[in-house]
Amino acid sequence: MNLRSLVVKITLAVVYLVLAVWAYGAGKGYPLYIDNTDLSKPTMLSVVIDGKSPVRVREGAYTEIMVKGARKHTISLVLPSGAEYRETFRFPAGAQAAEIRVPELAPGSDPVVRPVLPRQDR
Amino acid sequence: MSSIKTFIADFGWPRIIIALFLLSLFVAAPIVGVDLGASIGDVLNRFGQNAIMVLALVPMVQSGCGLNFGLPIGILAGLLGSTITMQLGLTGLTGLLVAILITIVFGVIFGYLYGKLLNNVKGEEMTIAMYVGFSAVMLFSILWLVLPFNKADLVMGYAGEGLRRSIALEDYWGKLLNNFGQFSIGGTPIPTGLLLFVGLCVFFVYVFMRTRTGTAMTAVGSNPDFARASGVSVERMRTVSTVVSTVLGGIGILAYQQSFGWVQVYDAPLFMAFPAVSALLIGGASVTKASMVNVVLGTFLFQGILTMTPSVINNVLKNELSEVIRIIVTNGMIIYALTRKTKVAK
Amino acid sequence: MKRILKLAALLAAVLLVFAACSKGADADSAPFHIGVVTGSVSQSEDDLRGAEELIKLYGDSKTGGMITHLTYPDNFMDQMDTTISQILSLADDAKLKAIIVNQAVPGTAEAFKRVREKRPDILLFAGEPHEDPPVIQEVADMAINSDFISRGYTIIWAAKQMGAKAFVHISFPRHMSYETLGLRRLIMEQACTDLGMQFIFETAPDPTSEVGVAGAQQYILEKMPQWIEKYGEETAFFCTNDAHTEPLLKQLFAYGGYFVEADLPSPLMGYPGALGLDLTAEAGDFQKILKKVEESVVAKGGAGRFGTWAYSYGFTVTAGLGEYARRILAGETQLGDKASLNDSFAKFTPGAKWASGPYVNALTGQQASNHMLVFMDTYVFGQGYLPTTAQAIDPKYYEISVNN
Amino acid sequence: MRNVKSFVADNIVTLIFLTITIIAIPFSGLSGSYIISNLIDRFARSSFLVFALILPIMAGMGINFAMVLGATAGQIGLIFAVDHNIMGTEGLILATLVGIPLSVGLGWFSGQVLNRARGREMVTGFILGYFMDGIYQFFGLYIMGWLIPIRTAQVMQIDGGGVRNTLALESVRGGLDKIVSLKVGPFSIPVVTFAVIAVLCLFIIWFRRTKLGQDMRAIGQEQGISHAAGINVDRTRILAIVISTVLACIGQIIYLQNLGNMFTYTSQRQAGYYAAAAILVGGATVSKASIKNVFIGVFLVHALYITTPLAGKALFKSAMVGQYMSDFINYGIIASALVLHAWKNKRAADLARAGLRMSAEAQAAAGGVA
Repeated sequence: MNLRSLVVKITLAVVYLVLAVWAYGAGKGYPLYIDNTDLSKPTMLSVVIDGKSPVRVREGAYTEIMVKGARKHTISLVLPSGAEYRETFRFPAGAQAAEIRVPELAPGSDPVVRPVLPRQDR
Repeated sequence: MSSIKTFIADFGWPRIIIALFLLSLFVAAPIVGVDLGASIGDVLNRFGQNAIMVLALVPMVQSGCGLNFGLPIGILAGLLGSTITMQLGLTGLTGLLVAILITIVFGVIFGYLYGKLLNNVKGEEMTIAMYVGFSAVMLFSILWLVLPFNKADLVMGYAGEGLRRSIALEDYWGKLLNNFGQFSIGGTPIPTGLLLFVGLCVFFVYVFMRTRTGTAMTAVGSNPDFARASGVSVERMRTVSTVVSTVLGGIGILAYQQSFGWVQVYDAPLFMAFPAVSALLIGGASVTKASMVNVVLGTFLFQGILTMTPSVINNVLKNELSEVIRIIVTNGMIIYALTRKTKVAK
Repeated sequence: MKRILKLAALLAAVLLVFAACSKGADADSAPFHIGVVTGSVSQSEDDLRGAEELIKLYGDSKTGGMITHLTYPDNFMDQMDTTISQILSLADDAKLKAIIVNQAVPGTAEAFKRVREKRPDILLFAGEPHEDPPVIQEVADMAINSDFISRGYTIIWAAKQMGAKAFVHISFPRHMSYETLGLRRLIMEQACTDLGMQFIFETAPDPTSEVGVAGAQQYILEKMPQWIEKYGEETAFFCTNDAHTEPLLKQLFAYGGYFVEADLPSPLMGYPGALGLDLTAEAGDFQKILKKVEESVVAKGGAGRFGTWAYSYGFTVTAGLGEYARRILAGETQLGDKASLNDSFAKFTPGAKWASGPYVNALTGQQASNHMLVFMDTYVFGQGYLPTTAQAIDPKYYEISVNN
Repeated sequence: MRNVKSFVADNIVTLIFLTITIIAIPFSGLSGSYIISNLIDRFARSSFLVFALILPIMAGMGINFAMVLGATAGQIGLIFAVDHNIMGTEGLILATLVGIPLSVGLGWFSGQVLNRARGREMVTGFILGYFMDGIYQFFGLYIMGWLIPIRTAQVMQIDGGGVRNTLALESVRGGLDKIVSLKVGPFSIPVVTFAVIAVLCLFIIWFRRTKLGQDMRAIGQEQGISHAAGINVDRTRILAIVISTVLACIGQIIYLQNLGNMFTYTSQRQAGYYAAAAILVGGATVSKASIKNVFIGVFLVHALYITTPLAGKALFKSAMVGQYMSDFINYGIIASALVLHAWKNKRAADLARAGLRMSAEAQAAAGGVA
């Protein structure tokens, strides 16, 4: 009886710990910045990440979107003109944050995702 | 030695700790640059402001109705008293007396109904009283808006109807009691009139508790079956105690207002029962037993801490710790009292 | 089990019956509706009066007009649920095309998000948002704040002009955790240093805590004489909470000291209560209100020591945003037209000088196109306007940030 | 006929509020689809919290207003998850993992306190909630940021001390609701949330049949006899409170992930207050509660909350009166439910006593002194 309850307790503790470690790892969020601060060709766009509801990025804005987990993500940027840019990316190893610059979007090519430092650390 | 032990047991550790804490605040005040004279004046003033509302709890505790968390009902009677008097345009002593009169009338009506209600919910009085109080305050919030008050300095300036959130008493009877015979000792203003008024009320309740009705009330509280057997109507005594408590609550808010300088309506009375309850319990009362000493001592200790902590602690730490301490002390005391083993066997 | 079914069936039937009949819309002449959400009279009267002004101009939607007015609860810090569902309930009206929330208390951003998910066609305006600027900028079509950055400097500047040597800032933790208020405090502190004044921070109880408004005001009443004695009569006082304003003014009249302007300035803010004024005859006319308040302040010996804005900030924001929304919906202008926004505000404040500019994020330096900061000249009773809007403000104040 | 009468008497509270709702709906002018979609949303959001009240009622401890402590634990868990940038469902799981040990501790503490306050559990629990406010503020404002470092600027207060007053839960918003969202006509149904609630219902049904569940019901009936029968009364009561507190912790996390925003120092206060209103309106009493009561109560209470401000506004032609009106009804619900229940109890007791006396008199009359 004593042994059984001990085993149960240990199992419970292990499950608890494993679950916590998994949640911490898989749920960790990384910021992705959309740099729309260049006002020479002002445009608003909406950003969809992993099929979630779209985030509006206004002209002149430098918007931070949190992205869950260091795994593969799909991003799509839609301009009011209807032009759409899609890209599948993975947070580069060791990178804590990434950035996409709107002026660099060129028709026909994929948007560039480059690793940067998180904003607070800059 | 043993006498000290029994004294401590009687007095209770929490009270001793709180008294020592207050004492240390008084000692520390001049060191950290707080004006001690003015602070003592504030404490006395606040004591006077709040004592009657604490006193209002006693009859119901004695008659076994528990702590009157429904105190806002009495306060609403007092608010009606002062606003109606102000609407009539009565000022000065006449105004205050009429306000007291009106308060008594409403207090008796409200108290009677409230008492009848509590008689039907024996055993759950405190929880129910709390919620009945809350809902009464919200109901009156609507009334303050729609009742036909129209005196210019009472109603909201812009629309000309609906009471203001706070109404200045300055031109009516603001500070009337405070200023009566006020004098200063070494920079400490003594609000003589207010203290006398409080003394009068305490004396009244003291005498009342010793009349036939008063003793019967206590009997009902300590042993209802025995009281019933000796021909006392439990229901009636409980109702009487509720009426007295409600009226006193109303008079208490009148004393509070005249010193505070404003009449405050809408949701202001919502939480006023909590400091009063807490003060009574700090004074050494239990859920079933309370005396005049408990009232006076408790109000002084509680208001003393409330007044002194922010000024002293803020001067030392420069932060908001005092607010947190206040919440913990207030509610901690109530819990302590509620969890104390009561000697009265049930 | 039977009972559950019975009750459930009854409930469902009731819901359906009323679902069917409650939409019996009467002859409604207004082409669109505008929802306005403000605090109640007891919490923030000015904001609410602005909504009433709109109703006076454009009619209540219940009687064929344009405006639907709702209030959020007094204790909005406890009841975010209610705030959200109040705002959301406006979106139920298919004719409703704009929502204005002034003040945009916490929960507004979430409510806006939900409205947007359901009804992307609705214009969402926030007045004096309590939530952090990036949060509200993300969801609102237009947000208006009183210019907490410029005023951080100009209030100190005005205090110095009036003759103050020290500046006491009264607030409490909840307010200091708002980015707008916390940042302004830092700027004020810096401005005091630059202008050679002493800056003092004092804490007073939060009126939304359980001490309530009464306890908070009591504290100010008691403390003011001591503070004035401690810091001297040549001290200007400022508080971030509306409820603190009235006792503060009352004690300033009694014991001396200066008051530049309230956090949300208005001739109605604190003065009528502190002076016991009857403004029934002047209702709705801010020029007359200002005059009456001024007479009374001067009579109490407060000339040159007390200031305000000539028009109520809260009133103007509610009414001005409402007017702006109406113009957009009526096709007279379009969203983002700054001139029209200014014009909408000016409609309610004839003759006043406003300064306005976009919100600039101190961290990234970006300008927000949908977040405007506005402020007005300070009006000193018994003395006239101080040209606060004409002051050149050192750019370094815009670079002070809360996160370092 | 008699059946109807006893049905009315048994469900008086529920029926009264059903009537008010029926009256309020047309006045509010809201459309049926709005009310229903809002009800679905609110049901998913808050019913878990209401379930937390069932066990203490079973154990005869009345409404556990001290469930606020559990809600606080849940909020601390969420602060942790948000501060460490753990997003979505994983963030909620982590918050729960942090919250559960805390709520077990807090539940044990409040169980101890409530055991010392026998007969006054409800009011003690209520004050305990306020007391916890103080401790929690001390924790959030002084311990956090000092002993426990805060990593994210979004969580930290501007002056660097403690946790902010309003916390945006954007990163975990909808972490449960939006895993699978079923669209039915104009309504979207958060399937996983409902699944979690269903699992909880099954748990409660199962729990009632366990030894512990049986013990609790026995204690709820009569403590003295249970004690004589060898049940450890104190321990069982504490367990009821601990489970209730843990459920409140999870419930609060579910509630806040739906709301997407948190008032760090006040959100928890609402938990006990809404839940108590709901379960009472649903027909539960302070001594008897079932799953049915929760479902009916949550629907009715929220239908009221949705409609009364607008109905009050329409009736009184003033937005403010509408707001006060709904506040009045909010508090009034709990007050009148408690009153009606206590009154019913008293009548039953009076009847029983009268019956007893009559039978005693009848006996005396029949038997005589002989």
